[in-house]
Amino acid sequence: MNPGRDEAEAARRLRDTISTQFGRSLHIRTLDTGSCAVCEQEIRLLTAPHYDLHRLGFFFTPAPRHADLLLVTGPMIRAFDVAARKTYEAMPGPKVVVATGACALGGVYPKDPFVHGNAGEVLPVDVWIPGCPPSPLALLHGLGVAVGRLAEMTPGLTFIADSAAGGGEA
Amino acid sequence: MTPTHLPIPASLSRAAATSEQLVERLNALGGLEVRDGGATRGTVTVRTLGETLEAATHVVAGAPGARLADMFAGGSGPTGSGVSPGDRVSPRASRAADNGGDAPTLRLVWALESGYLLTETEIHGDRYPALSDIAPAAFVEECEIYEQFGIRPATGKPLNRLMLPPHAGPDFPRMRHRPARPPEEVHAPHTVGGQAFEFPFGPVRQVGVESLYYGLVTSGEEVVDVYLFTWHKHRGLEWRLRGTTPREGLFFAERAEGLSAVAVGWAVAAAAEAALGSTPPPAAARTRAVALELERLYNHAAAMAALCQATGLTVGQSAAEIALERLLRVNAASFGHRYLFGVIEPGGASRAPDAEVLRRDLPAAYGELRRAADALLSTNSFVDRLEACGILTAEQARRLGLVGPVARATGMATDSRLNAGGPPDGNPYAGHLVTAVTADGGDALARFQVMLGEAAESVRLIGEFLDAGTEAKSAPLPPGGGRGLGWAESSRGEVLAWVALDQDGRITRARLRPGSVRNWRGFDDACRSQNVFTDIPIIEASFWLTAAGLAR
Amino acid sequence: MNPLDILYGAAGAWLAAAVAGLLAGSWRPGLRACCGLSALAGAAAAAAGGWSLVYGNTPVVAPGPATIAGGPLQLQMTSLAGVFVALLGIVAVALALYVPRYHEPSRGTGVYLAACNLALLACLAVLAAGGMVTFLVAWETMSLACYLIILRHPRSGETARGAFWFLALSEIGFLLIVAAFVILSAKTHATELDMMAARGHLVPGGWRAAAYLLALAGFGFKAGLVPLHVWLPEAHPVAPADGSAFLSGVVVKLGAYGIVLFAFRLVPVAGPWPGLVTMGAGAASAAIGILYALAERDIKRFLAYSTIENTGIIVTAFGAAMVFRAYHQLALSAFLLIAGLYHVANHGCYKTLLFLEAGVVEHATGTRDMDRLGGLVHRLPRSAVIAFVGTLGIAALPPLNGFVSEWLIFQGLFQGFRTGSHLTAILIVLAAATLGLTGGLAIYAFVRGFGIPFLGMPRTRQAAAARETGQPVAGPALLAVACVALAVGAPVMLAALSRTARTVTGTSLGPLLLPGKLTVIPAHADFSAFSPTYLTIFLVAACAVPVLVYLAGRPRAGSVSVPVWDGGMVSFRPRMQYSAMTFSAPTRVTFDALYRPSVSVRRASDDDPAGRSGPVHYEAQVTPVFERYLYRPVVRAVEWLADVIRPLQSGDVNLYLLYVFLVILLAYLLGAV
Amino acid sequence: MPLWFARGLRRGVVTTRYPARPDESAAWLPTPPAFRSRQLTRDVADRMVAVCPATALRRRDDTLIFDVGACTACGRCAETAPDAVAPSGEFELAATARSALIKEIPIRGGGR
Repeated sequence: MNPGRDEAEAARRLRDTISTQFGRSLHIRTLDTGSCAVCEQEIRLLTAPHYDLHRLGFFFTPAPRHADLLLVTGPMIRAFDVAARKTYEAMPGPKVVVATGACALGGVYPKDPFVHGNAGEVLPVDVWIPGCPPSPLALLHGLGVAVGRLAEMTPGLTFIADSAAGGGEA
Repeated sequence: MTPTHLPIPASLSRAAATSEQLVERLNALGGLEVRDGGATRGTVTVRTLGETLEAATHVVAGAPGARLADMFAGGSGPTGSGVSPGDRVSPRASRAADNGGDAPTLRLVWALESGYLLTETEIHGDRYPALSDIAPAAFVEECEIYEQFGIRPATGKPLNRLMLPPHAGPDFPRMRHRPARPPEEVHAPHTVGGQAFEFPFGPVRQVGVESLYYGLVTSGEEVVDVYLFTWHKHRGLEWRLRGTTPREGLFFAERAEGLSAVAVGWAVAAAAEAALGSTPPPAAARTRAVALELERLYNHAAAMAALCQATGLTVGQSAAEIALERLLRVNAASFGHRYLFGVIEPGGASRAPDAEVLRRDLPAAYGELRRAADALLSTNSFVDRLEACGILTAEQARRLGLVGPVARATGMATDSRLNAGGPPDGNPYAGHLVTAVTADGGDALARFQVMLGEAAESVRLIGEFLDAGTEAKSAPLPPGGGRGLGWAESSRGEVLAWVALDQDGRITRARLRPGSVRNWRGFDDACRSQNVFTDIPIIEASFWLTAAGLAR
Repeated sequence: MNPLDILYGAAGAWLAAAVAGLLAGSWRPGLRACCGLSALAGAAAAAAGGWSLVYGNTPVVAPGPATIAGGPLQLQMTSLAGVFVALLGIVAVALALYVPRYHEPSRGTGVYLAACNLALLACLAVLAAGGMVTFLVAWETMSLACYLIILRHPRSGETARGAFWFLALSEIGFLLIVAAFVILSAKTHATELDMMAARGHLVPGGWRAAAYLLALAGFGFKAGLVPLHVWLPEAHPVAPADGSAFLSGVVVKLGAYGIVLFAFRLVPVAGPWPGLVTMGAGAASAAIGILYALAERDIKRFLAYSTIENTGIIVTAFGAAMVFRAYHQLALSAFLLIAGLYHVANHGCYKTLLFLEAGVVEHATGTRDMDRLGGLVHRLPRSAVIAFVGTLGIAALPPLNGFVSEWLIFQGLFQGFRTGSHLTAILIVLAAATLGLTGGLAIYAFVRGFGIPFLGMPRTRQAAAARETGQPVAGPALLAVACVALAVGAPVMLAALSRTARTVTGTSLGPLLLPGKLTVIPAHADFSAFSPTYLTIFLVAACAVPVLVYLAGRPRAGSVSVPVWDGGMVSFRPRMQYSAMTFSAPTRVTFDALYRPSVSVRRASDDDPAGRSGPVHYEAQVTPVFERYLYRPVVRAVEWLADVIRPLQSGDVNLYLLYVFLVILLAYLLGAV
Repeated sequence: MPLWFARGLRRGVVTTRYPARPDESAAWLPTPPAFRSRQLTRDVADRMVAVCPATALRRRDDTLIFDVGACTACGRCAETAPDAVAPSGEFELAATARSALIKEIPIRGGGR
């Protein structure tokens, strides 16, 4: 684990990035593509008092129209393709896709007729969070990484649709 | 809330009599009790003829206290024709094996007052008697068996779409490959006629919930019917388990319904143990029980948080989530995993709880839960929303074969921990007083109260098991093949698993039936019972089911 | 030269059109000629009607040796009738434009068109009648011609049933009207309407009331006042579209004409209560009509119930005018009369329009069931725009004409306090409140009436296959123009109507209008004022504001357009749209006591609660309260009576001879006494 | 509601300070294994590859390829070879490139 000072520095930078670039509100939409319901439980706990995601400026939104970040869980079931793509397309740019948990990273299910086996097969994933399930702490860390990625994608914060497409090749 | 104490010894003797009587009556119909290697261990197995299947089902369904727990089909014949010693099948080859030529065997698992009764019937042709007319609970399984095996009830009633996605072609993997008939011929037409319309909801729904499609058919005010689609969560787990060893298979089984990982894992492990005639060491069995009770405990806390969220009581949600997080941390501190994955292994348990941590932290965490619950029960705005919401009657629960808190909230004292079938050594609950907490409202409040009562029981049982001693120990599985039935009581109700192992100890057919599979069927009826839209999240939270468990 | 002279021409043209129709049979050019003549007649009638608004009443004439039912044919053109004649003319032109495309020439088309033209002629005769006998003969002719119109497709049982309801209730109404006329005629010793009016003071109070109530009931059958309305929802759906348009646009209005005729011309004031009764009947009809409309899926039945609502509004205005007259609030009385007449004109235009469009929809899709339509705005774009104008009008939304007349009626009713009687004031305010409820429900009903068939996705294959080519557009378009003109030209229209009101009530509403400023003041300058013209201009201009804002603030950078977020479903399906009945479910629940719905749910799982969710079917049938609890007992009684007297008709000659003998004996005895 | 307000005050703050400060609950989390290069032999590596249910391990010659992303931290490799594997204790693993999660561990424990 890194020394505390670096941590504090990292946290400060994270908060700064969120507050300056996203008006203190980065909105997250979750997408279950066939998880076993445990990743969902951990994501729900992010808003629980112990982790309180809101203190960092993150919020959950049920509408992908308002979302900046897509948190994908599960091995990307083939029957879910359409919904996954629709959700991604419904999000305005700039947007990041965060693959969450071992299933979404290709760990549990191999590629077969049921599943793509990897969130990256369908969506342009920007950040990968390992873990089965990733604990809320790991999720917090991953969201911090995602914010950095989002900030990279939007130099000078020009909200141009092309920049989303530019960020989509990962 | 009326706790029903069912001392195990008494029920044991009574149930044994029932089971014997049933077997006698089935034998009169041409049934044959199987005791040799072809039997499913862990249960009484009766082979019935295809011609008398209907009559046999009538006999068992009519027996007092009998409940259809599961129905499934298998590719191999009842005498183990699919398994021959020395015929080593590679996992992949076995998985892809086309069993289309074999006559599938239909197995019905009946839960009696104590112990399970399994009937098996070889089905020739593609039709079998419509058992859902006798035991309505069989309907889901009829749909599933059609999708996986291509055989269907003889009445030709339309079936629901369950797991096969609408676009699944003939080469979409199934348990038994057989070109699919045009689904519109078989699947119930999904239409809404007259003056109602379908309010579409999902599959991508609120944040942090599973993907699930509800079609709420409504006349504008009342909920007329609910269409429930989960095929976009079907991961083909039973298909995946073929050709794996029980240990490999357990890894997937735990992920069938991650919030019941211990219960599903235990059921599969117990089934494999039963198939091979081994029993886990008693201390390891107690380890399993501690893990199971911890799992039930955190699920009840999570259900409480979900209920608060559904009723819009954010402070209550926070209080419940504090309790939930503390319980999960107790799990992590004692077993090394917040959701207790990897605790169960075939033959025993791979990890032992840190008894000291449990004794120290669990009471505090449970105290948090208890205080939050007390505060909730004295909050009128919360209790009023739960009262008379999503009512199910005991009759409905019995007909639909509901399990777990949903069934117990209607007054049915069904709890598979009370079921003393199987080897007594492998049952850590034998010798402990297990209380089936019941309530008689049948509504969301009753379910909530049942959950609270069970949470208290879980804490007590954990203490007793720790006092009796726990250990991470496994009895190695003996070589050979066989069939076994295993079960465990998850927070959602009874989990059943049935496995057939070949001589190499590899799974040729595994059946997983998490509690969610049964209870989602009650969800439709609960939604219809004169509820309005805004009650549905409350009903969903009070059932606390997973789509993952239903779709597997 | 006076308006009557033009009307002779119109009548001649209609007669010629009727003959042409009869001769043409199913020969297309002949039918076209028939329609041409009819349009010509309509234009003439419209001109004459408009003129007579300005001209005032003509003297009664009895042209030549023509006699009718043994009496002289007496004709007169009044300013009051002018409003209706003008409406009749416009509707006739619209129908003539509509018919050639709507009716595919076939067996019976010629007869049907002949009946239509005869009915138009009869309506004109009713309005131009200067004497009692002329009026009654014309009235009965009109009823019979309408009966023929409804019976266009006599094969279906529903048609026969609808036509029979119409005829039966018409005849009962006719008897009541005859009775009313006979009372007046007997007491005033006159048959000319002018004479009757002039000698009105000779009628004793009780007879006045009796005559008025008989007339109210008699004309109420035609106007569709609840509970005398049952023929409307039965007859309208089965008649051809132009036939139902004519029934709703003109025939029903003649009922209102009759009520005004008796209330303001023939029967002198007999205290406030006849007015209150009229007003109450109107308000009740308005509310019940719109509530039943909300429970209807059949477009034409829906429109028929809406007609009941609108005549209710009109009759409420007339009733309130009577009440004010009884309290000597002559200005307000005249004002409400004007408002009511204005609503007559408005409703005649937009309801005719909507029925014609209902015909277009039925033609294009083969169904009138709203729950089988949907998405027609993309398939019938011109019809949709025209229907939208009509819908805005009938929903009384500014800037269209319905708003103007309803606003005027409300302004009149709100001044109920000027009667000086607390009870009356409260009753008038109650009527206003009922109309307020009605207005709100009407908007709701027409959001549904337009939205369900025209917006969204097609619910059936037939709706998806609808095409506009070959569908009549000109007729409804003319009426849409009329609707807009009635809205924008409201001050002019009101100026004309105030002349009518002066000829009827003798009160001049000098300061009512400020034509220079295009502003309307409801009778008393201290109450309120508004300008429909400016309102229209303002609203149209206001619509431009968002467009301008968008154009000014349009993002400079490129934008991406993606489909509507649907929760990740594979696709939206038509079954996921509001249906007509679910849209109105809140009223169905609120007014449960009126509807007494009987619900039937069919799930595939009904035989066993096994969670089988196959096709779901849900029906909520509204109990037809009036038919079941009012008419059915009457029908049963009549049938019972028929059973009882059947033995009289035994067919035995000896028995008949006995009857003759008994009658003669009775005559002798009576003569002896 | 006052009841809940009082409860909240009495309950105090439970919120973690992470990421500003480390959180002590992280110590109990299951974490992917860290491999001791010196204790690894090809044989040990093969046995670990065979038991890994998540197919997170592969061996290429004298390199053990470990996909942290696929790892479920089930601990079966540690059961197989307790000397060669220890929990890494590392949970902050999120990466912006999938390849960054794939580690190559040289096998140095002799090439039997």
